Amino acid sequence: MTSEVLTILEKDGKVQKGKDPNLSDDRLRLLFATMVKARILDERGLTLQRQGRIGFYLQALGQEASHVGSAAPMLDSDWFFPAYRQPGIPLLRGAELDQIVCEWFGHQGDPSKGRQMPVHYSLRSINFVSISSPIGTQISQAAGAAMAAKIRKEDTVFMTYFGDGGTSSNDFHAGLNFAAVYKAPVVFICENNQWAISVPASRQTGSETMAQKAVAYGMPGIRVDGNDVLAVYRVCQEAVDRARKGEGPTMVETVTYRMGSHSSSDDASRYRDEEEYERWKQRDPIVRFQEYLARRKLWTAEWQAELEQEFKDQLNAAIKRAEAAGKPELGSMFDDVYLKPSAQLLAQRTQLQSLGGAADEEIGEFPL
Amino acid sequence: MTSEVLTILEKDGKVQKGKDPNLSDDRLRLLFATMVKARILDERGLTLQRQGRIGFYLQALGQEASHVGSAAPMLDSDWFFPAYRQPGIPLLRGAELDQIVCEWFGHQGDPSKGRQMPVHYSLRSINFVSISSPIGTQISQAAGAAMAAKIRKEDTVFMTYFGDGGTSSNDFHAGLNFAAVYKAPVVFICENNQWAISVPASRQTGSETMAQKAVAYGMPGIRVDGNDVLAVYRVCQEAVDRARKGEGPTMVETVTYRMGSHSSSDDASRYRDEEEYERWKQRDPIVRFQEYLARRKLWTAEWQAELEQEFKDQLNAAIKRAEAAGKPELGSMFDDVYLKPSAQLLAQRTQLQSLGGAADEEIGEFPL
Amino acid sequence: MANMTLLGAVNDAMATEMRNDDRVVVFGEDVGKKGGVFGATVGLQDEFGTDRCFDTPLSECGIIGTGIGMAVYGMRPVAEIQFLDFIYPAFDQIVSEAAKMRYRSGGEYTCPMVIRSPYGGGIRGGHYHSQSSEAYFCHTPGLKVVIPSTPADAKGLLIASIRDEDPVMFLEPKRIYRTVKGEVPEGEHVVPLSKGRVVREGTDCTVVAYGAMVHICEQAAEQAAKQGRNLEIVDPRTLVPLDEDIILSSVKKTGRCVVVYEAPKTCGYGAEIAALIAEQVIEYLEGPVVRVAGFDTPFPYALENLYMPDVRRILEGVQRTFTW
Amino acid sequence: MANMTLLGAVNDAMATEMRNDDRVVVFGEDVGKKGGVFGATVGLQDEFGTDRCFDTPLSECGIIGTGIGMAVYGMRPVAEIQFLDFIYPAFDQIVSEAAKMRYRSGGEYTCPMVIRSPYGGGIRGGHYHSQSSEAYFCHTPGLKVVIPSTPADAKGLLIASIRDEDPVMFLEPKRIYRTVKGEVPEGEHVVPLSKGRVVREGTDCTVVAYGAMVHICEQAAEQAAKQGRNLEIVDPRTLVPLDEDIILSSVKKTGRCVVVYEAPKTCGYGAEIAALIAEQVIEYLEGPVVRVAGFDTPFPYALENLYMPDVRRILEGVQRTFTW
Ligand SMILES: Cc1ncc(C[n+]2csc(CCOP(=O)(O)OP(=O)(O)O)c2C)c(N)n1
Ligand SMILES: Cc1ncc(C[n+]2csc(CCOP(=O)(O)OP(=O)(O)O)c2C)c(N)n1
Ligand SMILES: [Mg+2]
Ligand SMILES: [Mg+2]
Repeated sequence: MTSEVLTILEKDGKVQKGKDPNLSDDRLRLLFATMVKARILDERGLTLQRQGRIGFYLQALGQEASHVGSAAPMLDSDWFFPAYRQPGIPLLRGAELDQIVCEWFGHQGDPSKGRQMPVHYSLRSINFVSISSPIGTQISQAAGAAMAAKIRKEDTVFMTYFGDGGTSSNDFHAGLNFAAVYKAPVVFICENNQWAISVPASRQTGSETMAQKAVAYGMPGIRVDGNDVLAVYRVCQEAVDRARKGEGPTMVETVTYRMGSHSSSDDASRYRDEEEYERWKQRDPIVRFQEYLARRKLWTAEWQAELEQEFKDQLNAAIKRAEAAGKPELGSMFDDVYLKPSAQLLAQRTQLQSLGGAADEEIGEFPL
Repeated sequence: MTSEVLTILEKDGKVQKGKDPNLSDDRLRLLFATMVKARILDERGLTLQRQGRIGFYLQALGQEASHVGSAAPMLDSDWFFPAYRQPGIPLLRGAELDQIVCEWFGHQGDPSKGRQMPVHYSLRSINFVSISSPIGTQISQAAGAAMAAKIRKEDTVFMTYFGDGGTSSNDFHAGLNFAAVYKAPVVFICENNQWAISVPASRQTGSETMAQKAVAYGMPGIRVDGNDVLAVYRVCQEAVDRARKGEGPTMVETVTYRMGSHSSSDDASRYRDEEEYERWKQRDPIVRFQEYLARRKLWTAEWQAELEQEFKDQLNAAIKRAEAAGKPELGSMFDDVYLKPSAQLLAQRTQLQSLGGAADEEIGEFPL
Repeated sequence: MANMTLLGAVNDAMATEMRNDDRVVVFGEDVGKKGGVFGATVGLQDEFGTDRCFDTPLSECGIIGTGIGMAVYGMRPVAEIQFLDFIYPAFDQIVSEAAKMRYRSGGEYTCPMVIRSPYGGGIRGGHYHSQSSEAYFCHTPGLKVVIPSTPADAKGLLIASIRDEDPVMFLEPKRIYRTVKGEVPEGEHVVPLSKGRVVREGTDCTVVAYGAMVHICEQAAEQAAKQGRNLEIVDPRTLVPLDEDIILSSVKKTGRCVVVYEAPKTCGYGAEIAALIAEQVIEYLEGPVVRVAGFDTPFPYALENLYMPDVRRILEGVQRTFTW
Repeated sequence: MANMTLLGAVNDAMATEMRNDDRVVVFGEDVGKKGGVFGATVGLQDEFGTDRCFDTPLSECGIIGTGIGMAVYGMRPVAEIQFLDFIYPAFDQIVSEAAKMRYRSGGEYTCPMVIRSPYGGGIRGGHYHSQSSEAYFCHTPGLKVVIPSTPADAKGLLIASIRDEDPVMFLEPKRIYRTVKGEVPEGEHVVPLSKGRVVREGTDCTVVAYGAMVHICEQAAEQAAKQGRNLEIVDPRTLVPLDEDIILSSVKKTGRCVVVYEAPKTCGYGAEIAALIAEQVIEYLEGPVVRVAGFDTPFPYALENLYMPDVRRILEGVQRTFTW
């Protein structure tokens, strides 16, 4: 066990010798483009919230390398049990932008039919399991899905995400324990962004690192520089391979930083120092990766400007469509409780429909 | 971190040089006598269950050194949050035998008023907090009580017990985490008796030892031969001292063996080998301790026979009284839900009383 | 047909569905070699191997959390919780996750999972081995709640539950695991969910009961009959979604209703039945709707017999419906 | 007297009791420097230090488990659960431990603890920041359940809860945290538990409501009054142990009753009220007992306004009590 952090990207885009995962040029550019898009998505999301057009938003600012780098080694047939701070994964895997944006509005076109707060995606087309708010619950679910794949002798690999705060949850303990006992093909990604809303990682646990928690379960625990997309990729590629080969689970701690507030409801300046932010800004994962790419002549300012513009255009168009799509119709509220609505649900739907229209706007007078 | 196990008592009552905790003769004899009494208590308890005189029993057979040795360094003012397999602690601390035995019967004289199954004691007189059945819940409670003592600047130390199975519980994770974060004065004793009912420790967790789970919380985790009362005493004395000095929690794994079935409802022969039992029988904690005492001329067969007889007599007398004491009266069922019974409880009590007597025996005809 | 205990029928149902559908896996604490603390899973590991029937670490949270993952991935997990009293470490996974997976994902992901657990008093299990907390689950949209009272129903309802596309809490009245026997169809046997059963026809007062209480109510009905009172007993079998009609039409006929349940009275499932009646068919009532239930205390050990509804208390309840 | 929001009153109650009794400690996620996600604990860490008001790791299980330990040891812990939707990881500690500590130990050990949590819909919190699960706790003997609807009650009831010798679930209707203001006595102010309040007197129909729903019912009553229907609104304030008399005597007077609650209808707290009426005062009823509640679905996001009882639905419910 060590508290050492694997870093590959050094100052000015240099790399540590012998550690480069040697990705193809296309792959490198894809990772970069995805990180840039994720940041744009986050920017627009928060803006829409500030404009009062959507009800809530939550950014992954500064954590783009951590989640894009870890997700990249996964095959299309592999599954994610995400937390709420991995917007780059849907972008990386080519999910439809309309589905994402409709979810923000809770409007028609949202695969989850307006049932959840913004950024709680469900994207079955890319094996991205419905996000839920309760912290940690996805961890043991991912372990279980991996147990199932193993029982069925399928070689699917599972990856699940959680924060430093998430390591304190019941499901962290249960999920890692079960995964290790059954040697399930799952990779646990702890994105240690140093904060759980206002609680610093140092008050979250008495352990020096999150990775060392893996010792409790007898599984490898690896610490990696979460703002270094190459290092994250490398470590996760190894973990995914290990899982696929039947060698069991791995926990990876990506050491990173939440550069924004927790969410649109939070104001980090109430509880943390500007200075800490400034320190981490020096390690911005997009800038570091860009320097590396530039050094390898894989990046130009024009290329980036172009991909940004293209993505912004797509996004704007999607937002326009989503905003216009309107809320799900009243009756849909009673669907999907069960495969078929119960008699009770049918009666309740009829009763609500008989009142007519939405109470949404002004509440009319009910004749007594 | 090491999987080494501290042992002091070697073959034929010899001790490892320099490791003897150097207890006084009286103290040594007290520990031995307590272990012997605990075994007698367990014998009688199971017999009463087999005779159909009490409803359930659960023994600590083979684990006497583990719990008596760990509890012994605690001061009278210190607190226990026990599991259900530490009968020696009440005996060591001089709890009233009548209270213990009345609890078995659920009869008047039981401090918990016949509300729990046998062996779920509550013994406030010795700071022995009410035992509950749900596995692990005492662990975070002990951490909390220790946090409270620290906040109040009192120097009470807390000790809590759980099994190998208990390490998988939610409260193990939460309790150790909180204790470490707040540096609370608590000692966590994991009695690893190799089995959780029919599930072996090797299927309970992927970790090689239970002690290494302490690493996850940044606290010391120590492994000790749980059938060696001197080794257990020594390790726990250090842990208690550390807690009292404000240096925070410790987890101790006592490596021991459940020599009987899980409880009177279980039959271990269905799922485990006789041979394993025979191996552990060679390490019987009472025999090993006796050899040591004999070597030091602190033990004679007559002394043991005498103390056994004396305890059996006391126990028989207590059983006689307890059996005769009878069930708690009907109305008491409604007490202690709250400090004062609610209007609803009063009404329910009246209603039940108006039906008269106990439905216990034959149910009479109710006039319509 | 075979004569079986309720416990045997539960075992038979699992074996039948495991033969029938290789997505079905059974797991929980001590369900493997030991065959469960009550023996409900005896023989399953031998027949289906350790991949299909396996022991878990001591974590209900993990049992249900991993079970949900299996279900989402396409299995048909059947999880055993050793006693219903010990289900609470998994409560978050059940109410926040299993119950809401289909809804919150707009139907993209589903959770066809059965959670089996022995529940209820009557075995001298005391404080923590006797509780009846069905109402918690009944108040959780997205869950179905099923409680059998006979061996044939136990088998047929459990098979239906395993085949259901949604999560089902299958609660087994442990008090009658071995005491109630009956004929059970061999092989495939399905009793549809959300259909109640009239246990005994009668004209004077409807008694709604489920689980072990059905049998106590039958005793009460026999005694009442001797005194000229004709009770109709209705067993909903599926508590949620409820077969309201079978209850409402019985009450319309008798004009009276007693609901019997072991759980603490306040906010128990019987409150739902009473509320339903008060809302839907109050105009037919000729007396108060009476609840005969456990008291509003934790479950006691020594006085268990007094705590649980017995014939006396049921008859007294019936009597109250006649005297307002 | 000071004019305060309900949120301010909650804060004031804690500060008052912390000054008054040094056994009172306040803890939970983000309650320290940040002062809580809603601001309920703002200023407490500054005034009382990090020993008396402190942040915890992200574990509700740990918050309640350690809180119980503190209470057993003699403190007066006040634990904040950030949203009631997130309380379930601690459900085992609450229902198996806090609720049963006094009973199972024969009174040797007690658990005088307050668990505060914002609950309910109306803030666009969606699926997991809006639920009303009071019924789970009401069905758990050993717990008390308190829900204020005004700033003065919030302060007085919270102080009474902290002083109570038993565990209290103190649920705060977050929808009206800032929207409802009122005069609140300064310093010591105690509103006794288990005493309801007649919010508005009326003669035609009793409306039972608590939390945010009280205010929607007041709007409904005003509208009804314009149409000549005189509603009596009763707020039980303490759900368990309930002040039955205040409800029963109101229903005896009006002969009609509607119960309004945000939670899913089935097995919700309103079922208890309806059952109570059907059992105790059915002979006074002139119409069905109607429940106006959330639907039997998980809490939706986009259609939240339709999910929660509104004036329309309340009036429709009142209307049903007149037309059977
Ligand atoms: C069980 C539970 N408790 C509390 C919350 C409220 N909450 C939402 S996010 C959060 C902090 C999470 O921190 P971390 O796990 O580090 O993830 P991060 O937000 O930093 O990515 C909290 C306390 C919740 N969602 N679920
Ligand atoms: C939460 C919970 N789940 C299941 C049980 C049933 N049960 C009682 S004891 C036991 C095994 C405990 O094993 P361990 O923790 O190793 O303690 P030991 O009995 O070996 O001393 C189980 C599964 C329980 N009491 N509580
Ligand atoms: Mg974080
Ligand atoms: Mg054990």
